[in-house]
Amino acid sequence: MATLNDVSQCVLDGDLDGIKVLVQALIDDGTDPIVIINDGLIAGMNIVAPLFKSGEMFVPEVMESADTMNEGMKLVKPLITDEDIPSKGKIIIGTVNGDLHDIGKNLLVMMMESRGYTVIDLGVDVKEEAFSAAVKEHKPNIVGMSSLLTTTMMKIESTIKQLVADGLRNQVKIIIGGAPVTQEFADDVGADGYSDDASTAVELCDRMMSDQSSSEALSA
Amino acid sequence: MATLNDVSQCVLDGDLDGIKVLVQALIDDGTDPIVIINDGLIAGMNIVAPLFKSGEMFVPEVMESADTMNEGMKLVKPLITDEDIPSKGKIIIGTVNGDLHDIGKNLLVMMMESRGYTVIDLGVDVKEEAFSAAVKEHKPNIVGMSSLLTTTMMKIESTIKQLVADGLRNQVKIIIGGAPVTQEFADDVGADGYSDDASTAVELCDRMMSDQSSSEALSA
Amino acid sequence: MAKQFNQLAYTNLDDFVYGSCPNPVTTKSGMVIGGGMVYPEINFTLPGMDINDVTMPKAATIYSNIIEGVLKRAAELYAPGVLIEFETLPDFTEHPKYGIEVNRILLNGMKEASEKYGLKTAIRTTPNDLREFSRPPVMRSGKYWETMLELYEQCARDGSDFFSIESTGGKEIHDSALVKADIRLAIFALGILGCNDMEFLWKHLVDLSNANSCFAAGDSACGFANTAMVLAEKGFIPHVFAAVIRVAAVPRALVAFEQGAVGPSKDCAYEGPYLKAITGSPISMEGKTAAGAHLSPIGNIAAAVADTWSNESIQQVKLLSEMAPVVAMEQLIYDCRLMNAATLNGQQLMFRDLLVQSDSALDVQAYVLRPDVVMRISAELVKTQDNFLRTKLAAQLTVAELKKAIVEGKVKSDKRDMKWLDKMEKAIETIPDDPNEFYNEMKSVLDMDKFIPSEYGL
Amino acid sequence: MAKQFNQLAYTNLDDFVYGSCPNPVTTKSGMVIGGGMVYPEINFTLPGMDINDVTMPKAATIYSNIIEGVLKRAAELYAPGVLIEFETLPDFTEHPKYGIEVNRILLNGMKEASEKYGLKTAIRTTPNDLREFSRPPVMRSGKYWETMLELYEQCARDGSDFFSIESTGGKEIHDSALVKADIRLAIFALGILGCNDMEFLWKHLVDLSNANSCFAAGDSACGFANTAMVLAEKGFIPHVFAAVIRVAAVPRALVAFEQGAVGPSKDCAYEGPYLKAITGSPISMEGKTAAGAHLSPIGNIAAAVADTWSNESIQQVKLLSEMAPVVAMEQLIYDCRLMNAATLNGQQLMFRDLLVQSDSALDVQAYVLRPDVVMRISAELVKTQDNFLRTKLAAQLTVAELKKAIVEGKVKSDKRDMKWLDKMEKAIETIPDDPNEFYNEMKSVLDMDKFIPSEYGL
Ligand SMILES: [Zn+2]
Ligand SMILES: [Zn+2]
Ligand SMILES: [Zn+2]
Repeated sequence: MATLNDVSQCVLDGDLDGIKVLVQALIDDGTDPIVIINDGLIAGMNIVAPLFKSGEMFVPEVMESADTMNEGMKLVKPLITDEDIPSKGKIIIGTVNGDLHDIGKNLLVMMMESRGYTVIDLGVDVKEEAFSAAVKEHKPNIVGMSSLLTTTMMKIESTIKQLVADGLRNQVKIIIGGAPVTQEFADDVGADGYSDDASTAVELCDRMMSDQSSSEALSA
Repeated sequence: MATLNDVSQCVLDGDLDGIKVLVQALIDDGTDPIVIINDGLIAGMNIVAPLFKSGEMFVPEVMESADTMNEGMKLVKPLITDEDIPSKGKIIIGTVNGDLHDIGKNLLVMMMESRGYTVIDLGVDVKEEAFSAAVKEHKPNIVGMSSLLTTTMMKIESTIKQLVADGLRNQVKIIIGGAPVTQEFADDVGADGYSDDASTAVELCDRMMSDQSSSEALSA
Repeated sequence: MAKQFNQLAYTNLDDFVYGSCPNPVTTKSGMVIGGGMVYPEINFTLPGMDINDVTMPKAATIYSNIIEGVLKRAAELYAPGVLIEFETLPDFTEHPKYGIEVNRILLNGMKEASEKYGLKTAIRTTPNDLREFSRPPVMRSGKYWETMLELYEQCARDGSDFFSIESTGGKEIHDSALVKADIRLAIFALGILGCNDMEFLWKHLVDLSNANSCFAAGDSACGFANTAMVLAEKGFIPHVFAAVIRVAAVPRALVAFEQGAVGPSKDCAYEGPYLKAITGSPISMEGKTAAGAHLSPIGNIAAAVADTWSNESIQQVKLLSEMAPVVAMEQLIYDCRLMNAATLNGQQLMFRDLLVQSDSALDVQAYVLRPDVVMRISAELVKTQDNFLRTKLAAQLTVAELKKAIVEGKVKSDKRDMKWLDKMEKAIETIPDDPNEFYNEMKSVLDMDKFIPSEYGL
Repeated sequence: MAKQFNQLAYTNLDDFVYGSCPNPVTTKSGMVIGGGMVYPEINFTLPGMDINDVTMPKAATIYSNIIEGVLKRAAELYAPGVLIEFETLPDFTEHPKYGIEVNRILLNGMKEASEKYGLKTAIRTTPNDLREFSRPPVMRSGKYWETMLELYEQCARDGSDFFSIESTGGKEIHDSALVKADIRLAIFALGILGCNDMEFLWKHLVDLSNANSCFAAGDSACGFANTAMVLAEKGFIPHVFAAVIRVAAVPRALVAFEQGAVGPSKDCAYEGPYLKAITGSPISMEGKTAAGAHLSPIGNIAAAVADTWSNESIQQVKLLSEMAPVVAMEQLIYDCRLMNAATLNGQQLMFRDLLVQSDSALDVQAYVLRPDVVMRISAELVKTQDNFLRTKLAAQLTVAELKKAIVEGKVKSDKRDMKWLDKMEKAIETIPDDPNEFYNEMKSVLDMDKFIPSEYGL
């Protein structure tokens, strides 16, 4: 009989064909779809993340795992309502105004999604106003911005100023990244966090979300 | 007969013995002591400065010229009152709190004096309060601070803050220098000027003094 | 196609060394690049700042401080000559007046250094390829194309010696090929999209340079092969994948020379040794002394057949001694002194082999830059004149070289490397020899929102 | 005096090469310094910031980021071992708890790198000599002396491999000697004040290191000869004066070895080649790859007989690729790879001579580092055991070597150099051979407000 562990292993192996069979079997067995997601699919990705961080998995392998997870999700999603799909939080991600370098950004999108976050990818060359409008519309927990050039990194600052001007700054945590970005720069421009690669960015978001929920618990 | 040109040449040559004879001869001839200073001694140093800047004279040679000028001054000074001694302006110089590197600072002192400035040398490791007290006491036009270490450069900022706190900041121009100091740092901490070597520091002071006198002329 | 390369420029591996090449290029100031001596090539950029009308005076001051500082140091250290590279920031191509202004500042600094110190200099002007700023990229018309040509033309008129670019044709597809480590997609992006764009672009650049007494120098697969190298250094993709991409980028770079480029090729184009072997033109390379711009596993071997030696780029920030570009200038000059001292003694071949030996067994990306490997693969590449087939062949030959080297213990390898080489080998075998057939096959996996076929003549 | 050096450690100039020496030193981790291979030596410092109880956590984080970053890169590039130098900031010596904390952070980072990558490392702890913070300096007692010893002792207990220092005895007088280019005053400062202080200081440091299973490594005349070099690079004093000061600083540095230091000598001590020739101990050197800390005219030749190769220092600032210390680590490793590759082929002598040839004719300061010049002058220096006379002799011999070299066209010279050499020659001739007589002569020109004779045993 198919187990949740098999599902996780299948995600880890990036076995696109196998996952369909397994997930369908579990559904047919009457396993709770939410359990399949949490303890099977996302649990698999939770094994992947540290292996990637330690250098034992490459990005293409992580992507295959993510694709495999998504393939499994496709089968489960119709069985539950959108609200029931577990989300660790919502994040808006984009490269700033004038910056087209999206490899790092795309990695982060993939890794956040596989981690169970709801990700709204604004793409590249995102103007200050567009970030602001997206925050208004989607009410994310976190906004992630990246810049690969010394000339565009200043747009991180102007985007944060835009959020301040629009009264949205306090509703979100802001994380930033990209080659020229440092912790010092993050402090200077008033970002909440900085990360120099996709895996630590994910960990950073996890920490932010747990801080947020504990402070919510306190104020509740 | 000795001429003012001979005096200048003597300063340029660093001829300590010759200068005494020449200056005494001019005094005996009845040349105005102020003229001897301006058109002989300081005029000589005014030839030295560009030669140093272009690399044609070494510091030890400049020092000999300065010593020669001072030797001449010794003969002339008793003939005039202190107030008549021409001064291009008054400057207070020191290395900041915690910093002992004084070679550059000493060079600047020497070059400013030879240029006709009145220099008050506070020495090394000068605390914030000591700078402030000296400004109160001597009412200089310019305060010069230097720092050679990345850890002591922050003392430039705290010294400026001290001057602000004591209400003295607007009475002086502040110039800063030393290996880790940049124009950007000068802008950040609110200094009026930055220089990376003694000769350009002298030029900077000259510019500041002429700006100051033209603005004084305007407000007069 | 102006030129065909159907044989190697060298008959003897021992002649294939740094500092000299069969077809040297002489700059306006009389530096003979590839004429026996390795010259330093310095590049620099602004610290983090906005570029606009308000900040341009500040930017201009920074550039004039940089050029004054680096050339002063070059003169103090008796550099025999300096090649300056002005690689523009995006804003400088978007607003050519900015780029033109900075280029003039640099030309002026070069003139002053010549008068003051008698220092020989030359300048390579490298506009930023902004065509990818339209999404999907518009490669053959539009404002980015126009402003780029405007910038080139005026800079050439003002006195630039060389044109270069890191062109981006096909990058929109290649980026995904990299993160997926998908060699078929990469070959499509490099061998069809990249090569097609190079043909279009470099025809224009060669015409422009010929009309303005300037040299078309060469392109760089920076956004392709160097991105692969950086991803590999981060452990994101296998080193063997990056090594194969490096060589698969050679045919693309070669297109510029077919169109009439004469070198020195771009510093960050590690395709350089292959280009030199095939075209006999001088090349620019960068290695350990470019570590301020990117880390690499090829710090020494990159110099083995270099004709100019570059720092890639560095911001104007203060280090403990001096501004970083001055520091880079000093380091480049000492590296060049050492190489040129060996040449003076007739020991250049021995020194080349030391550079090679010190790196080549430690990383597959270094291994594919070995002069013997370069000559062996290049000798096969010149047998076909079809750019797509050359790209496929380059990948195939590199996989084979690496498998052999790993089996023979000639290069350090990760335990997963052989698996990836096998995977690539199989994938390449499935690629048909006819580019149209391949394109048709690829259509199903290509994200057609990302690129416009007609912009590549497809 | 524990040891006497009355003959050279080498009989054959050809054996005097980088990477090996007659008396290698083995670190706790098993690196054999001077045992055949040149190791990278990395040093780093904080960006501009205050140090106090509030900022120390930030400083600690920065140091732990640095050590993690540089050792990771060293492992990725397969460095055979890394020597770390922790050169303290003044605040770290003044408040030993800070220095001890940072030293522990580094030791911990080394331990982690050993576990994670199997990387061999060792650490040199170099407290800042604060004794000159009292004006006039108090050299043999007082809080600065006490806190310095406290820092050394605890760092040794915590596991440091090596003690070093850039001691400042006599600097208060030498500074004026430099700006006046006054060779008599310089010889007094180096040969009497400097040597006397070294004897006192290094006796203590050797005892301390012996008691804590740590090695006394060596001192640097940084505040003397490197200040001279920097002033000469700025055009403030003649290059020939700086060259003479360099060699005149050798007897001072030798005192540490007489007292029991075993090397590797300090990176910025360009007295190193002389120390190696005389003592046979390994030396640390720095050149082009230390350009971020200071520019120099000896970028390559400095490596000719080096046993560790250092970057001197670099702040933790971001360059385009990575933090500057990581960049420095990479560059050092590639330099070392190249030197070690030559050694592997038995070509170390040939490579040494290339390093020498590339610089030695271009600046008098490089010329005095030529192995043959070093051996010639050292052979004379070992004939006397009197430190003062050795200092006078060192200056005299250097003047003579340089005059000969300039006359024979072996080194580039400024038109004013010969005049300055003549001037120095005459001035040195007037120095009596008896140090007491000399001291009495000097009293009239010494600024007695600036130094306390009894602090130098006078
Ligand atoms: Zn590039
Ligand atoms: Zn030092
Ligand atoms: Zn050091």
